[in-house]
Amino acid sequence: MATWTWFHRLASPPHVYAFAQRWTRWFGGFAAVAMIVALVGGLVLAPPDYQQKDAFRMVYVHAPTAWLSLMIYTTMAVAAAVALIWRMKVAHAAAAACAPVGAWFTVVALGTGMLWGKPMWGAYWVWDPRLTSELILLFLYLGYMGLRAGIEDPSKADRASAVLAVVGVVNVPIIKYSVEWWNSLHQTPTVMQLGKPKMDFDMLWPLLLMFLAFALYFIAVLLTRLRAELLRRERNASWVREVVT
Amino acid sequence: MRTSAINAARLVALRDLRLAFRKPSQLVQPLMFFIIVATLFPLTLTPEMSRLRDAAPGVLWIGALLSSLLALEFLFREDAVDGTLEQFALSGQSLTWMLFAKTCTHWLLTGAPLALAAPVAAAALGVPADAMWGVVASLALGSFAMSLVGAIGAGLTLGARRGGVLLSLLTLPLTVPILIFGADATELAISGADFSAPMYLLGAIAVLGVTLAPLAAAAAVRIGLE
Amino acid sequence: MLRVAGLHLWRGDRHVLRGVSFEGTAGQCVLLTGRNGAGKTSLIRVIAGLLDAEEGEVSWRGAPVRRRVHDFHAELAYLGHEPPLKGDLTSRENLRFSVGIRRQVSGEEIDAALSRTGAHGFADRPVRTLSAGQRRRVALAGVLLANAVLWLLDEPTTNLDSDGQQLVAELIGEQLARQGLVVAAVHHALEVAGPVLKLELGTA
Amino acid sequence: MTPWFSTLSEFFAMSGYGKYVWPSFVLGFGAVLLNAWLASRALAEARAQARRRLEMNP
Repeated sequence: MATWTWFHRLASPPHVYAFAQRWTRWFGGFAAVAMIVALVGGLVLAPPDYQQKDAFRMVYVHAPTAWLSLMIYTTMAVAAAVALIWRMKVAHAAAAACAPVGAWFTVVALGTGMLWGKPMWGAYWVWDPRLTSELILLFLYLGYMGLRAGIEDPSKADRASAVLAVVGVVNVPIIKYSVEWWNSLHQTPTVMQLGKPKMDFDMLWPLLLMFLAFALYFIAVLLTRLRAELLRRERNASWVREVVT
Repeated sequence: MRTSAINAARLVALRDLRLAFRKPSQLVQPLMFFIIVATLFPLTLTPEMSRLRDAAPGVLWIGALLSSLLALEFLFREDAVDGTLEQFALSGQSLTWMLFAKTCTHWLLTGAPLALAAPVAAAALGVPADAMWGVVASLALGSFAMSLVGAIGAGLTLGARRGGVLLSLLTLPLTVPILIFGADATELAISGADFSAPMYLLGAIAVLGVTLAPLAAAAAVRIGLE
Repeated sequence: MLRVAGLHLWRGDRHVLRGVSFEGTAGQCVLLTGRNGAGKTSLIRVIAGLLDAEEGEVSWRGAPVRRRVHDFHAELAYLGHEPPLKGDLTSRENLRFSVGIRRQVSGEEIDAALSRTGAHGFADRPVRTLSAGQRRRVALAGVLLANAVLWLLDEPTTNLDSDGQQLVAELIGEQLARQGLVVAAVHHALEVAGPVLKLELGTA
Repeated sequence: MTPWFSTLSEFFAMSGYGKYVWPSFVLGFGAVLLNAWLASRALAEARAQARRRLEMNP
């Protein structure tokens, strides 16, 4: 059936490799341009927040990385589910490619969150629900990567970690809710507010552009890592000979 | 005549019960561990009962979590080594049901005794006698949910080297909601308040665990058997 | 009855099964031979559904196994390298549980099977006190009790004395006479009464 | 579209929050560059490895 050909192509490593090879530079290029424009917009053009002054500018790095860390986990879990259901090797490779990037950006979201927290709360670490959830997300990534590293047989490691990713993504909303509940019981409401309820357009557009830039950037990195994974996994296949010589 | 799924699950549970009573040391050890951890806390914290009482929910729940992780390592490992799990997988019965039966039995043998022994540890931490019912109930429900989540981890680490540490690494973040609601229920019980709200949430997690965890555990065990 | 078509299996970089195909009919014994590492165990595990092959298909009674795996397993008895027995239970208890999860089984049936495999003398001793050969006899009783059409046996004569090896050959012969199908991986020659298909692995 | 800051030193000071703002941007975009580099290195290594394999058994 014609409508299914794209799906079959998605399952074919040489096709995906060629696709990634063709498109990585486009995604990467647009991501770089968007990132620079958004940086200028956020750091130079946007007015400071009336409460937080220029400290609010950290939103342009903290929010996109925090969002990305969660988005990568979701992408990983979706890839894992697809891989499990349709026994698709490319999807396993994609899930494997997601994990290290996601873990890195979770660390960055935590780090920028702490740097933002110091001037706002007076301490680097406060048991704020968002920071706490982010920390647990980091543990989820570490568990995933630990399982992958702990199983020698690559095909077993693929499928076991895929099950874990799916279980983890079911758990993420529950963790988020429970942490918020826990926080509301134990903590006085946080003083951190993101500017006025309605953000100024001058503040908003660099943020939205930054989200877009990070999404494009992630796609570019994912495609590159995916190519590396495919080469390693398909080393005995004949198409590898053509693409590396 | 082919055995029904329920009867197969019942037999799995009966076999595990019989095996456990032939080798009781494996049952007693996690329980001892829990009691010792809980009673060592005053030595590191303070002998002052009022301050210990504040720390009691945390101590009890961390102790229960660690001891249940300790026990979970043995949930599937022996059966994987001696070929019992292969036998389950090839029995023509639903592996999900049989693993669910195993997990429930495991809880009956580790989690339930732990909840029943908790008043001893709780009393040592200055928890008043009126609160014991809440302590037992919250730990019983919470340890059941932990067993279900842990069964997934135990299945996933079957194929791994040094599965024990890995099992903790995988399972701990997944148990965060159980820990939060459970410790909250215990805390409310100790302070004499109504602890039904966190218990409902804990129950909701257990129900979700009952429906999803055995499926995931069965998928994990199948992968581990290869 | 059992059709294996074009199985390919890789373990890492090793191409273990290279297009294995054969067909087994009722009343036939398929003997898998080949040196160590030729893929005998892997093939048996692929047929049983414990291992997924990258390519190829296993069909039972004309339908792919994957589609109705529970029904296939209900007609299958599998005996791997290690007899699946619990050391702390007696032979009788072991069989009552392991056969019980498949079908309803009476004590008399278990006694008869244990007698047939020469394991009656130690039926009530904990399995951990038995020798490897004695365990193998208990496990063979388990295979008998499964009432399965298809037997998958991986080195069934391991640890058995010459009497025991004779017993395995007889049991297989009886299974063939019942119009069953046996697929067995063997190291040593096994004299089976009945039609035998020999399949040497690792030569292709 | 006018810059908010009138002098460069004002820009670096970030109304006194410079010591938090700048490290967080360095951390964030450092990780962006690092991950891009790590990914391209992984690809280069995988390609080199595949090429070596092909040379060994053509």
